[in-house]
Amino acid sequence: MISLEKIATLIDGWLHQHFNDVITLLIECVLVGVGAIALFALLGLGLVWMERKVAALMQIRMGPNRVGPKGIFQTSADTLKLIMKEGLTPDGADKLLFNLAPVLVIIVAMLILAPIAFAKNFQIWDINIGVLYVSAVSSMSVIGILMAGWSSGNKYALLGAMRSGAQIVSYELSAGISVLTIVVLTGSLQISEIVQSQQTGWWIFKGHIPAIIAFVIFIIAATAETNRAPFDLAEAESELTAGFHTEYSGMKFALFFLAEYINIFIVCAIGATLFLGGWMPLHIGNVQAFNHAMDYIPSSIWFLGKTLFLIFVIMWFRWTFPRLRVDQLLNLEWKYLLPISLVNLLVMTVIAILGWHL
Amino acid sequence: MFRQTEIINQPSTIPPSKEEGEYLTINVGPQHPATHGVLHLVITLSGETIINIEPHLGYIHRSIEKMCESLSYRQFIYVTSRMDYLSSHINNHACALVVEKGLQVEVPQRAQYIRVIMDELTRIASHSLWWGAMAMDLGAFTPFFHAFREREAINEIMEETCGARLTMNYMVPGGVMVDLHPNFQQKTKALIQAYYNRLDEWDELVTGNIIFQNRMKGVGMLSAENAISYGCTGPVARGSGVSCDVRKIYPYEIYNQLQFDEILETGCDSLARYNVRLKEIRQSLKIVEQLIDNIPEGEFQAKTKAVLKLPKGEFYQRVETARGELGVYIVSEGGTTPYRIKFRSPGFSNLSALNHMVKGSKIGDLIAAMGTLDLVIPDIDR
Amino acid sequence: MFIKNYIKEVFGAVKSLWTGMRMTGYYFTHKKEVITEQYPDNRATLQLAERFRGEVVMPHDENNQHACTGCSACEIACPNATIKIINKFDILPDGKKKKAIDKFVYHLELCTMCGLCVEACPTSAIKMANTFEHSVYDRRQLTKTLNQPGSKIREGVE
Amino acid sequence: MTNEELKIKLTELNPAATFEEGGEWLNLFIDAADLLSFTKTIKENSELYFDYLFCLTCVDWKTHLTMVYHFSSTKHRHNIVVKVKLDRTNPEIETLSFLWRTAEFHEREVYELFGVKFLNHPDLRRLILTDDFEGWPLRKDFEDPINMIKL
Repeated sequence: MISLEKIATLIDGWLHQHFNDVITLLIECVLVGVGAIALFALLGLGLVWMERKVAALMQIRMGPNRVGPKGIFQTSADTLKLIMKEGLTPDGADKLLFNLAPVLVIIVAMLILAPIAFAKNFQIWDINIGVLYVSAVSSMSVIGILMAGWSSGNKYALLGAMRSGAQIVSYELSAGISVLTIVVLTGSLQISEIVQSQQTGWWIFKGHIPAIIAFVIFIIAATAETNRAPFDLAEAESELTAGFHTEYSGMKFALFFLAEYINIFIVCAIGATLFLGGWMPLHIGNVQAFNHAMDYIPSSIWFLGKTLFLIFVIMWFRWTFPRLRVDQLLNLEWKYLLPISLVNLLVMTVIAILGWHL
Repeated sequence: MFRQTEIINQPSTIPPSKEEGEYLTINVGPQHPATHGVLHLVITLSGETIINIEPHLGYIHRSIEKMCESLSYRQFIYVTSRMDYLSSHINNHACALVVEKGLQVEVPQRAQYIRVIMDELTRIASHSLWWGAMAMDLGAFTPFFHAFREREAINEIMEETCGARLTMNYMVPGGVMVDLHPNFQQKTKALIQAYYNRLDEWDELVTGNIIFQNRMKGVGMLSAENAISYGCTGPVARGSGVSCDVRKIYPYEIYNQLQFDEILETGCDSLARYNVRLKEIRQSLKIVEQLIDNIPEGEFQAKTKAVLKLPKGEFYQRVETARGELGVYIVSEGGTTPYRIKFRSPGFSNLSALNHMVKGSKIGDLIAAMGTLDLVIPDIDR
Repeated sequence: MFIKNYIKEVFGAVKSLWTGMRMTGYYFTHKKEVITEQYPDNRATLQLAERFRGEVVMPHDENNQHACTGCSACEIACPNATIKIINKFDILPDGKKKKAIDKFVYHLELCTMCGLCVEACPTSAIKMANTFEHSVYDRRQLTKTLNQPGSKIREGVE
Repeated sequence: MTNEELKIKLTELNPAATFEEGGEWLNLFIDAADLLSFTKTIKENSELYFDYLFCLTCVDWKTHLTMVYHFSSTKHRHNIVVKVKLDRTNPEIETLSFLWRTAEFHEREVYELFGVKFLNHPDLRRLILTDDFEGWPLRKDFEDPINMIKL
């Protein structure tokens, strides 16, 4: 059976045969970079198409259906259009920051890709503080948004950026704490170990109620962190026209757009890794036949399936709920999510100490 | 004649700015997703808090009042479809009524029934569209499409009978232009049944939603006294507990024979106005249900002269549109065209209360409050 | 007590959100609810209301005859000066002159489809057709002459 | 109250008012100087209680302008029409926007379409037209050769 792990080992082996260590590392870096960018492009196109289809069906429409079968090339055509468009920079804008902001946002999104385990033993960088790294880097994307909003010289953009700043900074907390509940269970920050610890069952199943609560809070916080409806206050279409990217056009706008979807993918991948066992197949107790059948499905499919499911849930939120107001958004965080997740963490620690989770 | 510059005062409502840059001035509109048209609001903000709102109108002012002065009493009705295009039947109805009042024409029973049914269907369609747009203003896109599906069914019924979907021009002085389409009754009955189910769906999707409730509760407060003082009518005033349904108070056509309730809510906030409209849809469905099986046979149009001449005098007719009280004031000099015509449009007065309603609240509240005003800009601009 | 209310509030909120999600979830899984009409593709099956007011036409019968007497009632009834009737005088065999239309000019670009001209017509010579695809590349094409070349008024229509 | 009762009551309040017959509602003409005090009385008098100004407009009679105020009572459900004749060259009248807030917008509209100057109005600027617009469009003698097409 071909798996991503084997391909990676093969390439690695072949390179080691032909080159020395330094050159191998360099070539591997380039390959990973190219791979990451290709994944980005594919994800962006795929997720946008998926979002449009999900939205369309919920809104009793058909969605894209003109370019290619079921309209799957619609997003490629849109990208082409965006590339051809003129990238305007307004006169009143701070030119350097204005052009830097979308790049920064996309770089941040790219960085978080590093510790994610896409399949069994297939990871760009299995850093031993993986979870910490993810939460540290992901909070940097707010800088890009603030930069975009401030440098546009547009009041709508500024308001959107300020909202986004307040929002992401506060939702980092509950997202971090709900991640911490799982870290307490596993006793490790390393992504590969967290996945390994779920071999006997996913945390959402064997972590008792606190894990479920942590999962729900994580999903809510993840939605907020990615600026998705119902927390899309930074964009707030009906209030601030387009929020922080009001002044962006062409490819610069596309970068923001792409970053949004990459961020969704990443937070959902983290969620899948922490709560749904990453690439671990679904096992039910001692039903051997079922477990074997599940093992037969490649680990990358498991990972992607779980991530896509979470992405679908987030899209489902977006196309169902109205937007919160800015003060309600902060109320939700400080009055509900944060206290609940703190208590939840406490309960989880007790569970972990008592060893009920094993 | 005095010069303009003398009378351009500084607006007293804007508090003097403490320092340069203390307040942020934002133009919402004329192109903005939440204004549903070309409304231009100049908002003064302190952070996210609204200090003052100043509407700038006129982007689609077509001077309908002036145009009507050169149109005959048959012709001017069609223009009024273009004022409040979501309740064009009711606008046309008001004009037909005022001309009939002047001519002292007795409208046949059948025509009265048809007119009332059409009015109520228009009201349902208008409130449906409003519901979708309201949810979209608050960031939920899906209800918009659901609302349009429902409205589409009404539009199709209209199209079949009146020959147009939006600007019907179906009412003529003395009755209606053509008789009902043979399918009309059957289709309308099917529509009513479907609508009750749809309304339950709407409640599930939007009304009960905790986010929605929180966005609407306590937002855009308008007390009963202020509602009267600002001349608010329709669901806006009824959400503040002011009884102002023209259909009940000054009944026209056959409204005094019908069983329906005037919806009053005492919440004074956006949620109250929202509830008024949703309940009004149910009342309108009830009215149509009462009438649809009992349309009397007979003429659908009274005999009128080819050239209509209103006697010298003044005529005023008010009707209840989906947005509130529409008044048509005609001053006639005895000729074939009105000497002066004034449309007292509900949206214009309702808009004037906006500043009072949202002062001191957040930008998000402005959208929620403006949405429940159900502004149709051509109605305001005329 | 406070804790109880708090928990109740949270559960109420989650329940209300779930109700909404169930509704959209229903539509997501039921593709038959889709109501999109693929307009240019479904031209063949498109059903238009017969009364739909799309443009003014003057029906001619098989002998290339219409019912327009040229009385200008429609021209007067029109609020936008959409219709312009140019009359001529036919010389009848007995030497009398008879008024007839030379040209019935109809400006589609000015027309608001109010239907007042059809109402006003005493001989039902014009009617509203339910065509709706009026877009052309040159606005001059929107000015139409409704009576066909060589057409005559039908016998017996006064 | 019926029109007759209203007429008696209103004559008491303002003996100078003249009545016009024929309309659906009671029409009365009062003097421009009396407007503010008179409307204040009819708003606050508990028997009359005209708390709702539902229409405010102006008519250009070529020789003079007439301000037309339609009042209604949300308590007693009776209506009156108050009219005030104004000089055409320099029309000036007290604003009612302190009694009825709705008058603020309606008066701005009347101001820019008829050129009636409302004294003490809090914010008398143009509402619909551009600030540099010349002329009063709804007056009968207004001509605009570019935008007005005579049919």
